[in-house]
Amino acid sequence: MSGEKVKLKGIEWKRYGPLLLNREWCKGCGICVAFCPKNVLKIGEDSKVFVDKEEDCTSCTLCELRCPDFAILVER
Amino acid sequence: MSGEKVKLKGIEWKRYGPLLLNREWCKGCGICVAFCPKNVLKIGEDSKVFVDKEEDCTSCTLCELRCPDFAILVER
Amino acid sequence: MKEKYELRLSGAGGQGLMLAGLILAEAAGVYDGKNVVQTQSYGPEARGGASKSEVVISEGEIDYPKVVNPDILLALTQEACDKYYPELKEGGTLIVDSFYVKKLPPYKKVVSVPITSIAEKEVGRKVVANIVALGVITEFTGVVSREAIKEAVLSRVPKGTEKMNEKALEVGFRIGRESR
Amino acid sequence: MKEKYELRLSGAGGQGLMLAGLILAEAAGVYDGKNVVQTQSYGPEARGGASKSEVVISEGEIDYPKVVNPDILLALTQEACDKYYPELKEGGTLIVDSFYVKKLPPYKKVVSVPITSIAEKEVGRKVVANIVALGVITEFTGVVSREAIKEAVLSRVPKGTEKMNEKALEVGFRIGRESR
Amino acid sequence: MAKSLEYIRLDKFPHVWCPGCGIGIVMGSIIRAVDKMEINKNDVVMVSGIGCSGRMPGYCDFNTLHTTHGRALSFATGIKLANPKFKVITVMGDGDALAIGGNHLIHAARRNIDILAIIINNWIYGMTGGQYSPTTPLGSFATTAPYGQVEPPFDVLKLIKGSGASYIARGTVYHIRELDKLISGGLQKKGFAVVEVISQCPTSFGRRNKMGSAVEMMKRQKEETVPVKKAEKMSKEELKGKIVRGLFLDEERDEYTERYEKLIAKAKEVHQK
Amino acid sequence: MAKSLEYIRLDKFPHVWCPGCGIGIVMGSIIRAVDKMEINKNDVVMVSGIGCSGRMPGYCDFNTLHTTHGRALSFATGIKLANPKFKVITVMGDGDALAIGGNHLIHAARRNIDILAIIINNWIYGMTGGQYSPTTPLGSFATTAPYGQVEPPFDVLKLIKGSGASYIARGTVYHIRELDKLISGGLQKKGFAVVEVISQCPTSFGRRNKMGSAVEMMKRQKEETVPVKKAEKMSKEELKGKIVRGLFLDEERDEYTERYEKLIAKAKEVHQK
Amino acid sequence: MSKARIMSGNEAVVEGALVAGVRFFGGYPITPSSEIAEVLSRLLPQVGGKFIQMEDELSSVGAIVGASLAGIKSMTATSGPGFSLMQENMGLAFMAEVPCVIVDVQRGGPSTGLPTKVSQSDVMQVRWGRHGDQNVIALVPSSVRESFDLIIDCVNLAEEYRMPVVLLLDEVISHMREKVILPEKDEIKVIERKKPPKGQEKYFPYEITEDAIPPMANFGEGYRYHVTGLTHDETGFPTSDPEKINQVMRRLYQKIEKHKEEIIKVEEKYTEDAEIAIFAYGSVARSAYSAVKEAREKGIKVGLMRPIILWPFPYKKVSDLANKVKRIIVPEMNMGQIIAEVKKVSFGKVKVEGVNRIDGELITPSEIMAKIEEVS
Amino acid sequence: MSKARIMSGNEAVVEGALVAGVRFFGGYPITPSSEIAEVLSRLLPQVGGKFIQMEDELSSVGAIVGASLAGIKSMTATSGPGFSLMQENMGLAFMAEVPCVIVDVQRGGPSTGLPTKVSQSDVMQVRWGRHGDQNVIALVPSSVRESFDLIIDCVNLAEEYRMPVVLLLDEVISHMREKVILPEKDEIKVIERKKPPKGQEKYFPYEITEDAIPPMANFGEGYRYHVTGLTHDETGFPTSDPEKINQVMRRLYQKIEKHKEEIIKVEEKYTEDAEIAIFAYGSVARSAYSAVKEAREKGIKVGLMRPIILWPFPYKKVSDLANKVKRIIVPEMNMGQIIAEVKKVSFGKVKVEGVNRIDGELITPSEIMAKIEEVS
Ligand SMILES: Cc1ncc(C[n+]2csc(CCOP(=O)(O)OP(=O)(O)O)c2C)c(N)n1
Ligand SMILES: Cc1ncc(C[n+]2csc(CCOP(=O)(O)OP(=O)(O)O)c2C)c(N)n1
Ligand code: SF4
Ligand code: SF4
Ligand code: SF4
Ligand code: SF4
Ligand code: SF4
Ligand code: SF4
Ligand SMILES: [Mg+2]
Ligand SMILES: [Mg+2]
Repeated sequence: MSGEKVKLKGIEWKRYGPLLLNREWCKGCGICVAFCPKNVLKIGEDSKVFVDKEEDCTSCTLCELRCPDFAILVER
Repeated sequence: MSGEKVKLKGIEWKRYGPLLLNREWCKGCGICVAFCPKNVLKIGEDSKVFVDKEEDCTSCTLCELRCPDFAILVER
Repeated sequence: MKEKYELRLSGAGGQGLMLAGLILAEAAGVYDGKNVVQTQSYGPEARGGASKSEVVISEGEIDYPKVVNPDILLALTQEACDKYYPELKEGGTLIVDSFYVKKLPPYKKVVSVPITSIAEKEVGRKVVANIVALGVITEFTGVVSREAIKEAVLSRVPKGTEKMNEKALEVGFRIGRESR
Repeated sequence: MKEKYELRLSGAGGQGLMLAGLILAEAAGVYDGKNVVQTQSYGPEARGGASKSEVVISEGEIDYPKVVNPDILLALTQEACDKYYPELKEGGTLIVDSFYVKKLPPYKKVVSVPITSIAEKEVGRKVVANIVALGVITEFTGVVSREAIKEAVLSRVPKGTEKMNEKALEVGFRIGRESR
Repeated sequence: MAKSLEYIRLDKFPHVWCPGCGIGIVMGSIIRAVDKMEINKNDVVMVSGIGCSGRMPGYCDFNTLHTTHGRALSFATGIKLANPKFKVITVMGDGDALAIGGNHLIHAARRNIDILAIIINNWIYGMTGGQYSPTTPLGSFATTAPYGQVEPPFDVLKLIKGSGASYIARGTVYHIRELDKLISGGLQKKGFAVVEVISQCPTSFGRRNKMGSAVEMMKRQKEETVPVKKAEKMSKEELKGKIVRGLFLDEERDEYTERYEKLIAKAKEVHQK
Repeated sequence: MAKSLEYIRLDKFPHVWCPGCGIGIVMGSIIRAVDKMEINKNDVVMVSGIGCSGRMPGYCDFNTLHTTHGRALSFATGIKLANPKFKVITVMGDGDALAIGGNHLIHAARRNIDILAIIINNWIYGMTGGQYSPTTPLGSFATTAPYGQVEPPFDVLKLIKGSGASYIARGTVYHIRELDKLISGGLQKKGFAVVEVISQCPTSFGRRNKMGSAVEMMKRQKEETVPVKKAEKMSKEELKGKIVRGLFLDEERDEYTERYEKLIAKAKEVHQK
Repeated sequence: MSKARIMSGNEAVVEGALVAGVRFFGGYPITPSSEIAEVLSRLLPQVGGKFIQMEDELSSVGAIVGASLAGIKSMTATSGPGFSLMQENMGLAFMAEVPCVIVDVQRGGPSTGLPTKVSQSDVMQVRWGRHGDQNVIALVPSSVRESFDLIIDCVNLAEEYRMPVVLLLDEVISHMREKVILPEKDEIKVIERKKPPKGQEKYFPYEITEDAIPPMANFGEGYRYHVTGLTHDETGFPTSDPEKINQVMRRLYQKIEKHKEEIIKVEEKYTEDAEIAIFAYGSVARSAYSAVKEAREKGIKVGLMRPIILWPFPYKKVSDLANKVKRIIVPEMNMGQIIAEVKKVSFGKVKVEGVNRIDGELITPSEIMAKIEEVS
Repeated sequence: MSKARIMSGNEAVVEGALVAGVRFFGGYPITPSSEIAEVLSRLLPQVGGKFIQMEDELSSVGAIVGASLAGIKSMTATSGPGFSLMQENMGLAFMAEVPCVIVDVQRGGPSTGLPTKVSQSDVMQVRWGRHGDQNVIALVPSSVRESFDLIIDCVNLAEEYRMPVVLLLDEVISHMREKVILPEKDEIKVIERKKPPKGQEKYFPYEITEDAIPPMANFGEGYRYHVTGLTHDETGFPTSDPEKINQVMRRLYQKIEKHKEEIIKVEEKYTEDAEIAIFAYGSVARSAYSAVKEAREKGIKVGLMRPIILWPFPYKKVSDLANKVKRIIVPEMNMGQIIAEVKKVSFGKVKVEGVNRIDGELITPSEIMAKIEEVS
């Protein structure tokens, strides 16, 4: 159910496995992409994050911790 | 010639051996008196310094160095 | 040519609109010998990109320096287009970058060209989109002369990038001509 | 008694004139029930002793709070005497401490008493000279009542020194009487 | 960890900071520290000065106060002393805390008042477009240092150590788990706690100093810092060009508002007599 | 040593300071330092803030400037940078230098600008009648500390060490020959030099703290201080209640105005191209 | 019954502040205001209040604004040089609408000037000392007793109007000791800030209310709002939307415009039939009153108008006065600051003349008398 | 021949300052003034000058005053919040009579306000922002070219009158880029401070001279004099003798009073036959001029009076204007500050009305036009 819409606190998120993305908030800085130990994330054509290899995600939360824009949440 | 008047830079001083006093400037704090190693100085009735034992003075200059009012000079 | 032209270059921070405005002003003022005033708006404190740069070009004195109803509106983003289009002067020209502006307003005098993608494709760098845009404006509206804008561009761009920018300008001229 | 009295207590910093002024004000205002204003002057910033303290005592309202021409001038130093004597009101009373003031002005109404030496001799402490002076003023001029000044002194001096100060006041009363 | 969202003023998002700016990362870390301590949001006051970092309180669902440039700690001091029940956090930029606000910083440290002071050090005045700050490294470029900086920078932690304070730490936004620990430790400390956070400003500092993207700048944080434990074993030579990070001081000292409560008790006693 | 008189504005004497105040002793020491270096009086600028100590420039026959409270070093910085030929001496009280002026002090130290900063520490605001200062010891009384001081004081030299500076020393007016050496060393130093001088204020501090006369207060300076060499060999216990005096730091570092001259050379080069 | 006491203006400020509920003082000593800090450092902790000597005047205002946001009535005291340093943070208090009281005891200026001597040369600074537009309230007592009364008014006005309020003393009033009988506590009205009802779903700290004064929640009471010196909308969050700015900023200004008539306070003596009017404030008003009485004895019809609240300025009252009398004399211890305000509304009606002193001495009744005789 | 350039107001300030001989800048960045510092940090060292970014605005003024005493022409630049912080040390510069220039680029206030948007709300602060009495000089350009000209005037006036002088820009003028042709160096008059002759036996730095401006020696030139912010006599040493204070302080005030007519500068357009006059300054004067032209086209007789020097205020000129016209309109980007000065001298003669904006936007010609039509 990749890309399923989820509402959290009235805000819309999209779920990809353990990951929840808010692409409205993402500014495409690439920090999450660069430092994901599993190369799960990528920056898209529209200069925003997307989940490339959902299945590789270990839920380590490093992307959430380092995203300056609170645009990624990791469910554990 | 104790107590002889001396003019230095237009200011009047009184000489007692190696010591020159400016009693106009002296505020009678007693610092010179207390810390003279030879007990040369005393505070007078009028609450100002005077030279009590001129002959004991070693010209160590400590009184000059510590007088906050520039009221004592020591000639060496 | 009219006595007075008001231009607004709008888009997002980082698209080089401030530089574009300055170049346009220099072209008109220094090289074409007209009077010119250029203003821009800033974000909180000075940081970040301004969202619009305005240029008034006139044969006569320019008093009020701001642009209220532009004769020419360049919009490099959808947001800018939506925000500023209503202020366009009647009969004015709207130039949009169709790479970013997908929803056009219901208006006749629209020049819609994929400025950014052309910049990337033909010059090899997205960042010169602003210079391409200057070419389009020059050619399409004639507010400044070709020679003037070329001189202004060359004197303002960083050393070593003159070639690339000249090319961008030429590309702009061409599209401008084609869209006329 | 007159409707209004102006007093100036003058001398050098450290002679307790501020406290004396305050006590006098309290005696007149709180205990005698008159109107009273007390002011004083300060050196650079607030540090160091002020050189004068002034008290205006009146049955009526007191507007202008300062003393221009005192009815009563207390001078505890030669400098103060020389400086302020010319401002004494015609017919006013000059009270000096003859311990410090050696050169008296050519004036009839001078009360010259060795306040400081009396304080030292009779009370044992020079510092109570200010209180002795209050006694003299009270007795000699009657600006405040004896009871009032006594209460005021007792309520203001540091705990444990009441006896000594009471004695000082009494001594002052006596000299005041003697000098009348 | 959707919990962070509970501490955010969601309707103000997305925030004003540039893409890749580290300030948002620091904000996340502070929020997790508050959450960890389970403090009631009503009891948290976040105070800032002026600067990019100064915008943080606007996004946090606490009692928030955005003051004047450099003065955050003086407002914070008033709040804390007036009502010691508050957990007070100040967020300051390097210019804010160390240039115009330097005096308040050293005095808050001296008093050892129970405030957590976060200094977001991006080596530059971000908000005003890149003038040098008292932390800008020698030789770096800034809009007011076109020939390279000639003023030596503060060693922030030395300065604070020289002033007082109970808790002193330095982290980076790259070392995020460590930063969480340092900030959380500071928040738990009773006394004045300073956490200097090295953070990237790609817009006003990185660009002018050809440091590349935010990602590149964070990689430098990794490469150019060493943990305090490791640094102790390194020679001066080896430490050259390195920044030491970690916990530098964690001391028990009497806290100011507690001292003041004792003073009140004493005064009341005197008064009753 | 009638030579001191050559440096004094004789017509302004006697000075305003109270009997026994240490400030005049410090002034003598500064004058001897200038005399020893044989600097032309026209090349000396003495700058002060506001306070009793701030009155010193009025008595010294140099170019003299009595500024606003706390700001002496900012004026001094302008003078020195504008014309580096000047030997600039600032004289500040503890309140002046460390309360309202703390920021300028740490920044001057950071820049390492060639100024000699004398801090006359009498533990109190003398001029305004005895309010506590950032050096007033815990428990001492002041007009604004009627229950005894509860704010911990700065350790001035630690603070400055944490900020920068090339030369750091502490003397007392009692140890006058030592003070002469320390001040003269500071004056000779190329770079920011701080000499903290412990000085008695019998009027506003001594009296309220029942410390007796100026003489008694100077005896304390003797008893309660230890030279830095000796202190190194003492245990923490032994050092309790003692103040260490002497030379704490004497380092060669690049001086600010010299650095700036190099910047100018570089800028001119760029310009010519 | 309270008994008579001898008390200085500075002491009266302390007593009044405590009665009005001030429980926080943050300040930095400066002559001639220091006694206010000194006495409060002793008395505040006795009633559980807090005194802190800050590192400077900038942080003093910071601290009292912080304390006020935390719900504690707070104040500071200073003199000219310190007051100049307070301007920036005072501006924040205006913008963020935080109640607090600043006492400025005027001494001779400019700069360090004449630290222990009197002046009235900060009266225009109070009005205009900060960048940006603000409407201010400043009170100016003429006696020790009035210092007591007016500091209470200051605290009340600050709380009522949610803004910083200034008590403008001068050195004479601050240091002068006078006999006073203070009122009993129950005779004194103390105003508390208007609060939002508890449990409201939404709270708008900068709401456009009818009276232009939005209710204020304290930090910690459950409404977690945002306070900023940036232009903001009614929620308190920054905005640069011209329309919203306009609304909030004009309300800020209206807060006083609207209530001007209630706020303004002057005292008049012998003005009914006066041909010459003296307009004087602070300590000078005492000399003026003395001169008025003397003149009346000589048969010259002189009256006194004394503003108790200097800002907002009583233009209307002065204008009415100018319609009645032939001359207005404005004695002040500055180069002529308030005289310009008097002239504003009496221009073309009457001649307005100043009696000015800037040498640190109180203007005497005879100087004013001389002017009266000159013009009468 | 100089060629045409496109330049911002801030850049023009830099160019002018360098031509006028400024060789020292001490400042602290703040929007919208920062470009002045930035460009000077690059250009000053190229001509051997010094740039220093100080730790705050208080020390910035300290540094430039110090540099000026050392003999170097010096300046700083700031905006409202920083300007508020500069007031105390500016007061010292007045008192000690040290030439220096302060540029205040006005942005929206109060407090942090609207950092990147325009306002004119510091105009009264310039006049009254400090404690103590001072007479000030402030210049207010309306174009980029005038920013160049007036910064030179500022430096000249500062040196001539031995005092701090303020250049009041607003955000529009500072950031706006305009085509300018700058004059050649030899067309520009540069004034140097008046110095005492060398080798005088005694030098009185605060002498009571005929023109009220005593000559100024630089530090290091042999006259070892004393400079203080305390009241002082003509020697510069502190005094509290009322008579001496009076002399020196009144001279300080007279310095400008005496030369007012030479200093004051206004521009008038179409005022000869005007029935309606607009009084406008800074960027708003541009909108006003545009409206005037439009009105004239419509046959409405409108004129413009534009103060180029705002302080000392051209009361006489405004008064004359008020005698001629039927209405005066004062558009300004504040709540109505300068309008009060206009009213002072036109009271009872003509109705004076304001057009005010405080939302960060420049008043437009059409807003002024609307007002013209309303009153005509
Ligand atoms: C009194 C005052 N001076 C200057 C400014 C302008 N100003 C705003 S933020 C800032 C510095 C920002 O740098 P920093 O504190 O490091 O914060 P950052 O933006 O880098 O997070 C300055 C100088 C101001 N707002 N107020
Ligand atoms: C801006 C300002 N705030 C306060 C003062 C009042 N003031 C003058 S001197 C002083 C403190 C004096 O203490 P310190 O600096 O230690 O010098 P000392 O008199 O002890 O030598 C103060 C608070 C002032 N002059 N200016
Ligand atoms: S770190 Fe956050 S903002 Fe940056 S690209 Fe990833 S999701 Fe987007
Ligand atoms: S949780 Fe860890 S593994 Fe998964 S995307 Fe984020 S950083 Fe990569
Ligand atoms: S030390 Fe100086 S002032 Fe003190 S008693 Fe001796 S001579 Fe007099
Ligand atoms: S010179 Fe030495 S011995 Fe002689 S009086 Fe002075 S201190 Fe005593
Ligand atoms: S300018 Fe720098 S500090 Fe400010 S938001 Fe952008 S990246 Fe962050
Ligand atoms: S008050 Fe203290 S510091 Fe000031 S002169 Fe007197 S003794 Fe010295
Ligand atoms: Mg920063
Ligand atoms: Mg001190």
